[in-house]
Amino acid sequence: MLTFTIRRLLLSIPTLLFISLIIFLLLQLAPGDPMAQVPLTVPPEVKQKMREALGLGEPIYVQYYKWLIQFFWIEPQVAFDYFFGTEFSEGKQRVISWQWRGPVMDVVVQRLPQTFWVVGMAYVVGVLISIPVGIYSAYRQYSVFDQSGTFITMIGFSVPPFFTGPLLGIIFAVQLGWVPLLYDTTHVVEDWASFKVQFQQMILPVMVLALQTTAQISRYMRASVLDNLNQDYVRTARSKGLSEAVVVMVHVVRNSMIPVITVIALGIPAIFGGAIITEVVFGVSGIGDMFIRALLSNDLPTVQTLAFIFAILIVLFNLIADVLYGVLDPRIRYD
Amino acid sequence: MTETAPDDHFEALRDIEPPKEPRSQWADVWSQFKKHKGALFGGGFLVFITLFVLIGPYIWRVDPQALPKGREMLTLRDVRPIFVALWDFDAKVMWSRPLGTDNLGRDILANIIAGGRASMAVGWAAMVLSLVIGTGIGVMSGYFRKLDFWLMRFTDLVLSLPILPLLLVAVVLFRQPLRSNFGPEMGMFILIVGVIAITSWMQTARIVRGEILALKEREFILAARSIGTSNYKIITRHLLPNVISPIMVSATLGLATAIITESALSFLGFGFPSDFPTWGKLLSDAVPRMTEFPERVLFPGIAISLTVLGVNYLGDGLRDALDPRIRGR
Amino acid sequence: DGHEGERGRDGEVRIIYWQAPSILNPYLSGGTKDIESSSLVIEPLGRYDPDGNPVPFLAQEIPTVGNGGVSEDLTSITWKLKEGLKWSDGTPVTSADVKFTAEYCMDPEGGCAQGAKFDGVTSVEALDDLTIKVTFDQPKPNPYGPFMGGQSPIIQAAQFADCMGARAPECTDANFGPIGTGPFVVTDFKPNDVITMVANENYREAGKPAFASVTFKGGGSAEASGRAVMETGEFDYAWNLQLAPDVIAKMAEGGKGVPVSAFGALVERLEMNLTNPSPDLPPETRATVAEPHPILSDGRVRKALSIAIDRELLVEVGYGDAGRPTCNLVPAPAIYASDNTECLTQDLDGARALLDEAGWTDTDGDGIRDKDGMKLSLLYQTSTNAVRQDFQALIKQSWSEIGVETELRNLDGSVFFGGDPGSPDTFQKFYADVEMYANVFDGTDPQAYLAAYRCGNEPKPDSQWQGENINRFCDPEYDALIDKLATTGDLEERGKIARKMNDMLTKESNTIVPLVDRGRVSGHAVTLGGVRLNVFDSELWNVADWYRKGE
Amino acid sequence: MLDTADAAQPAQTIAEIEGLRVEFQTKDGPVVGVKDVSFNIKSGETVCVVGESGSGKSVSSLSLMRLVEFGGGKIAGGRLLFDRKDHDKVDLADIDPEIMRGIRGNEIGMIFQEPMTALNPVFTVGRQLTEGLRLHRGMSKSQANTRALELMRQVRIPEPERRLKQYPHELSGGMRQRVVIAIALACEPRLLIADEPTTALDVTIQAEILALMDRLKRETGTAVMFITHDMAVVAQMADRVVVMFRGEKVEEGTVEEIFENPQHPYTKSLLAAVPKLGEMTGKEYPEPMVLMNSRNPSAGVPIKGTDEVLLEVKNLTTRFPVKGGFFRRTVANVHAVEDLSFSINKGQTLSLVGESGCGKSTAGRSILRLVEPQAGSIKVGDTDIMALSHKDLRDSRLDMQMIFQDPFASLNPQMQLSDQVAEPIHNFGTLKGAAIQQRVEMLFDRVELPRSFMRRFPHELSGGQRQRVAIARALALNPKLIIADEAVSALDVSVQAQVLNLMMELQSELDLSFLFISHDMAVVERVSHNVGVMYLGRIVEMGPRAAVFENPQHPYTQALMKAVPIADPRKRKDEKDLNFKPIPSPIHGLDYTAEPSVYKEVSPGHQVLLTDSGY
Ligand SMILES: Nc1ncnc2c1ncn2[C@@H]1O[C@H](COP(=O)(O)OP(=O)(O)OP(=O)(O)O)[C@@H](O)[C@H]1O
Ligand SMILES: Nc1ncnc2c1ncn2[C@@H]1O[C@H](COP(=O)(O)OP(=O)(O)OP(=O)(O)O)[C@@H](O)[C@H]1O
Ligand SMILES: [Mg+2]
Ligand SMILES: [Mg+2]
Repeated sequence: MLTFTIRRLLLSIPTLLFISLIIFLLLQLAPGDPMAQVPLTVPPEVKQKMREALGLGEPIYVQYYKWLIQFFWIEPQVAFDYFFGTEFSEGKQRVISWQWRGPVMDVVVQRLPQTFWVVGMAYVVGVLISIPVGIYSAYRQYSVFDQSGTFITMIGFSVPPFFTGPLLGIIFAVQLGWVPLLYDTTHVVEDWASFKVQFQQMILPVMVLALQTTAQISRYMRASVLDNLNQDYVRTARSKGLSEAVVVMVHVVRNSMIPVITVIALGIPAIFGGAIITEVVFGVSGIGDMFIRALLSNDLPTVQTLAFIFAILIVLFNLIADVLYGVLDPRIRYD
Repeated sequence: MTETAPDDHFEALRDIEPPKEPRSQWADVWSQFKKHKGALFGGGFLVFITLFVLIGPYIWRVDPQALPKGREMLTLRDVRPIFVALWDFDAKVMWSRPLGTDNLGRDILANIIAGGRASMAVGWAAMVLSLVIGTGIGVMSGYFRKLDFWLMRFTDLVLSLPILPLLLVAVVLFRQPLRSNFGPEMGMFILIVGVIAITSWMQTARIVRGEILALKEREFILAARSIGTSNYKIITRHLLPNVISPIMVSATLGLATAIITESALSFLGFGFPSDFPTWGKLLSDAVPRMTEFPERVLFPGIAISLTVLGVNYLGDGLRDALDPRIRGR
Repeated sequence: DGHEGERGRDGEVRIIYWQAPSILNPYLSGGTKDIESSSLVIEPLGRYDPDGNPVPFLAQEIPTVGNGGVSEDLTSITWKLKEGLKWSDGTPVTSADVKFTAEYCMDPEGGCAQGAKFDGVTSVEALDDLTIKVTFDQPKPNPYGPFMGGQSPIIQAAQFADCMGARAPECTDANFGPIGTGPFVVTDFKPNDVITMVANENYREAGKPAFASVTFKGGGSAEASGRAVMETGEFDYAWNLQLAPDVIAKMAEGGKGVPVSAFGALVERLEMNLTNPSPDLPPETRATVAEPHPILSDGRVRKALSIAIDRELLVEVGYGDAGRPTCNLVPAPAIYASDNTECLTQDLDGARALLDEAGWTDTDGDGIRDKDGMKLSLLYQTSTNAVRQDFQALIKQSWSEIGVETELRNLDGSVFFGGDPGSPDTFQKFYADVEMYANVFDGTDPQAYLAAYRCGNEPKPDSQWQGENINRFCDPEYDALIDKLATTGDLEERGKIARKMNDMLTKESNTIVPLVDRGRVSGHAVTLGGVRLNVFDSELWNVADWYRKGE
Repeated sequence: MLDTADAAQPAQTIAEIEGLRVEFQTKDGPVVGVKDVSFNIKSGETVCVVGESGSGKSVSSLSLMRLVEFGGGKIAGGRLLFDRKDHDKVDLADIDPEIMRGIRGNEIGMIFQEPMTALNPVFTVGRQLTEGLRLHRGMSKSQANTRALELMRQVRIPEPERRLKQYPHELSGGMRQRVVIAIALACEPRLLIADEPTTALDVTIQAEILALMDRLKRETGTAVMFITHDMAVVAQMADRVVVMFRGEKVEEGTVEEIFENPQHPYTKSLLAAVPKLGEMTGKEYPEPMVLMNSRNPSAGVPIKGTDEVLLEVKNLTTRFPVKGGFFRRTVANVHAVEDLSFSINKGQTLSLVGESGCGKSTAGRSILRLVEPQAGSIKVGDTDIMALSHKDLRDSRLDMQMIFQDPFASLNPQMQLSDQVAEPIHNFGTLKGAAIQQRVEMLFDRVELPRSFMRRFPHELSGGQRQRVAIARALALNPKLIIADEAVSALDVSVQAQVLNLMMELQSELDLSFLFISHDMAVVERVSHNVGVMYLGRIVEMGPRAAVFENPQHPYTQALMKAVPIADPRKRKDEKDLNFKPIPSPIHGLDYTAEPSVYKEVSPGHQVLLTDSGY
């Protein structure tokens, strides 16, 4: 198990390097120019100077090498310094955004909480709803509950968030005025009233995102439980005289969770991507929103860094999913 | 069962011949499929919407891009759908514009049809392309052991790419060159179809590979090899027909994601040029006027949702119908 | 109501910019959002008011030739700071800070975004603690480049001392929270997201600002920010509501806020290419003066194209109250605006007649005019943007009525305006027949703006396709006027010359076909008082005067 | 066995099934699983229920547990009377589900067929074993553990303490089945239902499990309802026998009555179809069986074959690499086939027997080079198979064909049968045009399938019919050698007999040679000229069938012969005779060098391995 984990960890290094190269090369092809936002009144010589100040002129491999060093060597040092008060990174060049001329990572760190709150909460809510729904629909296959559950999850599956988002926004924020239209990132929860405000502003984005999660996971759960309900060991459990509740909730669910847990783990990075739309629609200033804006203003270092952070998340959660699989299923032995 | 008392000893041991006429598996699949109401609806709706967007322009012969001449625009724009007159007697409605017009006086029905054409074309093309890539890679790596390691590493790698972000990046990057080479519409079509396909074949590849690996161990493949069937024939005659079910299921999933992805790109403003409507684009263009003209958001939104819903239900039904375990029941 | 009172009496004001500020140092970013957000914190010596008149801010008065602040030969300007000015950290503001600001931006390695403001400056001297003298390399009839307007505010020397040149971007703390003299002080800056500020205790005017704190939110869309102010009341001020007029009108029905608009000199125009962009030409001569345009070189055609357009309709569809039809390149300020109204009424017949006269007739009956076997067919490009595409559709429609075929093309803004000499799709390369965009001049003086159309200033391969004479306009008479304007100090006279130049480009030659004088629409809550929308400077220029109206 | 039950106590009826009818709701309307079945079970006796696949055995037993409902069935009629220990008789057919749960696992225990899947893979053996105890007996955790340990000892699992903490996949099939038995016995049920508990197991393990159950029954006096389709097992286990046929009971009687004087024609034909070990004693050559209907004229005619050597295999070695460690390098090898030498004459059959995993299939596949052998030589006639290039190898398939174990898996489910049979002809282009069709028709006739089946798809056929299609396909190219890998193992006895007869008829007619791979000694005895007994990749004993069966020399062969149940109630095995060691692992490190196989010839052609085989 340990060898397996270490092996996978080490394998992920070339994978990540390769991904970073792909992302980097892709971005280098960009025809856009970070200067496009500068007003037309600014003369070309000035623009040229600004461009040079951004380090645009250097050869590709130098830029890539610099970026690698900055991302893999200097940024971790900064994090280390932050936590332990050391000064390893003192005076070293970090990954700098072309938009705000400051370290990209600082802003990423600033924004991650928003994303985690909304996206994470949506995921948790989605998982908490979907698992019981999945179990019950499988247990009562083709019952009214199952049929309607299937229908609702199908809808959740099919209706895109960029449709539900604005629609719900208009209904609940503009027409009814129950919730704010825009997410306030500065809001601090300190008492009941402010908690209520926080709840109100989170509910729409969370529900829109959770709808998708619920739909997907409950379908997986249903299929998985159905698969297991037909297994021989369930019959054995019943022949012992166990009650249905124990048979289903202990024997079946435990087995059904194995594939579903990995689906859940694998889904986490995907929803960061999916959150881009939700964040844009509801004005949540998370990393998805950051990504879109960086892309629109040709802020290549930020785009690069964020794309790469997404890649790291995916690789990481893939690894977690694999390891979890081994932990949950005694039959899997990695050596 | 019409079983006479088995006094003839041999009769007692005879196999009961199947009473039915020979039926291919597909007949069974169809009869199972028919029972899935949702799938029938889904498939039906998909056919309907496809015909709607294909034939629509020949029936509803209004040019989606046509603007009213000159000052007529002021009277012909912002027409409401005809049914609004049911509750709002003052609404500006016109029989010649059953679903109303947009802020420039373009006909909404014609736009929905044209938008549907684009969305469906992208969906189908991307789905087919991604299936071809996915099946190809899946079959190669499942069947040829030597390729397996590298192809699967490659698949894993692509799977680790952050898809939506890269999709956006790719659209931004390649939009211009492709548009200048193939024209704004065709270039964008190639780009979006290509980008969606290139980023969505991996699941198909994995599933197909898994199926092929399992099938390869089945004795009929061994049997085929032992009777001297060539690799090519094993793949085309024995393997591919047997992986058709997972491929069809991932086809439906692929169609649904492709439609949604295209709409999402258009919604975020990374899609087709503005004079080339797609459902996603119509939707996002209409969002600012949502309170005043909710229909402009609802029509494309519902069109997308229903199509995807239909496709998903179709996939669900296909999965049930194609799964021999379920079909046996 | 709360006009008067102690500082901070009105609590919080909430501002939303749908383009989020990413930095508070305008010298490192040219973006309007950044310049305007920083104007809450740092201030220039003088600003322009909503009418385009200069008003002193940190300076005691605006120097002119009249009051002796500007030398007779127009080569130097001397500013005097108000007395007793303090930075928000309590230290005094001195001429050293002003001098430092100039050095900061003029550092060759800094990549200063406002370098243009300091064009031609040879020296900046601190004569005493309060006096600064700026010297130019040649006479400057408009010497109000440096330290005037939101783009060149004064920064604190102490804070930015270590941030010169290449190190400028590294001073994140300073760039995100400059110490200033403005009404507010940054407490927290989240790039591309939110800025929180509190009232500056050391602000020079007592009882101002009325608000104790500012929440400056960035992000969302123009539409969402409009709703947030006018429909849900979540915010007090929404910047630049680039929305269709009907949408804004509908939002205003929400009753929580009102739209306000103002007009400057931002003109949406069509540029006619006077050179041949045909792809058949070799790259050295394509779209250069060596190859005159086969169709558009004829002024009659250009005129026909201009008068065929229904500008009223364009405004109605695209801008509503936020735009007005114009025939001028320079529609404001008043002394520079020509009384040119000829193009305002659509005249299809006139246009047809002009084309007939120019020899373009429809010989083959396909509805498209032709001449010598060549079709009257134009490629019309612009950047990708909803209103622009609506305009393209409308104009295409009008032109089709006079027998002109139009192919539309829209290009991504970042490419179109990106200026990459390698890309065929920049507006400078002009590989099209007609293109549309908007442009404006800085401040209130159009001299540099009009000087762009000098012979030889056109983008061409030799100049790496840089240059502002987009149309490749060339008229010796016009060049003479440019030179004359550069040496004329008298305002009346300057106005006359400028109007003449404007007419030469528009009315007389139709090289530039102005369409709409674009105003700006912003929205503010009904309870927010003191807003005076300003298009010549930062919209938030007078935020110190804002207050909460009593209900 | 009645005589071992407590004589003082008159046998008391524990369960009575009266007119049971079970229906299933399927998409083609209701299906009757059991039509009308009545029988009873008395305490301390073993009632064997026999019948072919699908005759309703499992459904009857599941009804008794009221578990059919969970499979979509419904008890549509009849009564299931059960005598509860401390209560009166109850009718299980309409009892409250709550009470039923108290009976299940407590008063009726059940053992299922598939030991591989009957246990929950994610819980430890201990946990699954104690679950019932804690529920029904209200035991504390430690009490339950003590009892579990006791049970594990009772079913003779080695190292019971350690096993309790292991997961099912860490146990071998035999051990798992013991655990299932232990679970069923946990609460000392009055009735034990065993649904084909040994069908999936090797002979040796089967023998042990059967002996174990017999002993437990005697020790605890539990009534046993034993379901099987194997008449030999019935003969070993039963006190009374119930014969079922297509959902109905057709005959019932004591085991002796049934075997010696069957009444119903079905029972008769069933018994006739069962190959009995020892039946062929004294005969030199194999001969087709005499089935109840003598439509086969060749029955009883010995098949002599020729002396001409067709296949000669020398020192065949096949190993599979085991990858592992950090760099996924080969760290060990599975020595699946180790130094194997044998030859087959034209028109004769060589059988390879042995337990699961001993390398029989690998040997068969290596000969066709469907897996690549490491070393050795294979000669078919004059061709050296090992030396062939890939293309020539393909051509060599003209001479060698294979029939596989699983008739459901060896046909492509998506192709029509005629196409599948014609496929080898197409592949090699041996025939063209209409001749192909004629040949296929001829082959269908040859394997006695109606021509109307040619357009059918595999899923429309029964197992026996499919196997005949597979044989037809193997015959399509007129091969000289057919490798039959467990070709009849998956079939019901009656069908098995027909297929075996068919194969033998074809052999005598076409002079085919067979390499017959099987684990069923009785079948092997029936069909072979020569027999090779395999153990751990090697042939431990080989020679003419009579020599090996009547005079086994190698200890493993001897043990194997003892383990085989005989379909004769008077030849019951005793637990004492059984003595099996678990098979050692065939996985050896890279540095392991296998010793060459050295044989001693005990009589002409009869060779016994001298090298240490690991047994
Ligand atoms: N869940 C079910 N749904 C429909 N029909 C069923 C179901 N279970 C059993 N049957 C039918 O009931 C009949 C009896 O099946 P049963 O399982 O009892 O056979 P069996 O004698 O145990 O066979 P085997 O030896 O293969 O286990 C068969 O015809 C079968 O098709
Ligand atoms: N492809 C393979 N890769 C690795 N090991 C294999 C492979 N095929 C077979 N083995 C191993 O080789 C050994 C012999 O297997 P084989 O299938 O020949 O046994 P068998 O005698 O046919 O068993 P059974 O009666 O169960 O079919 C077993 O230990 C098996 O696990
Ligand atoms: Mg059964
Ligand atoms: Mg085998």
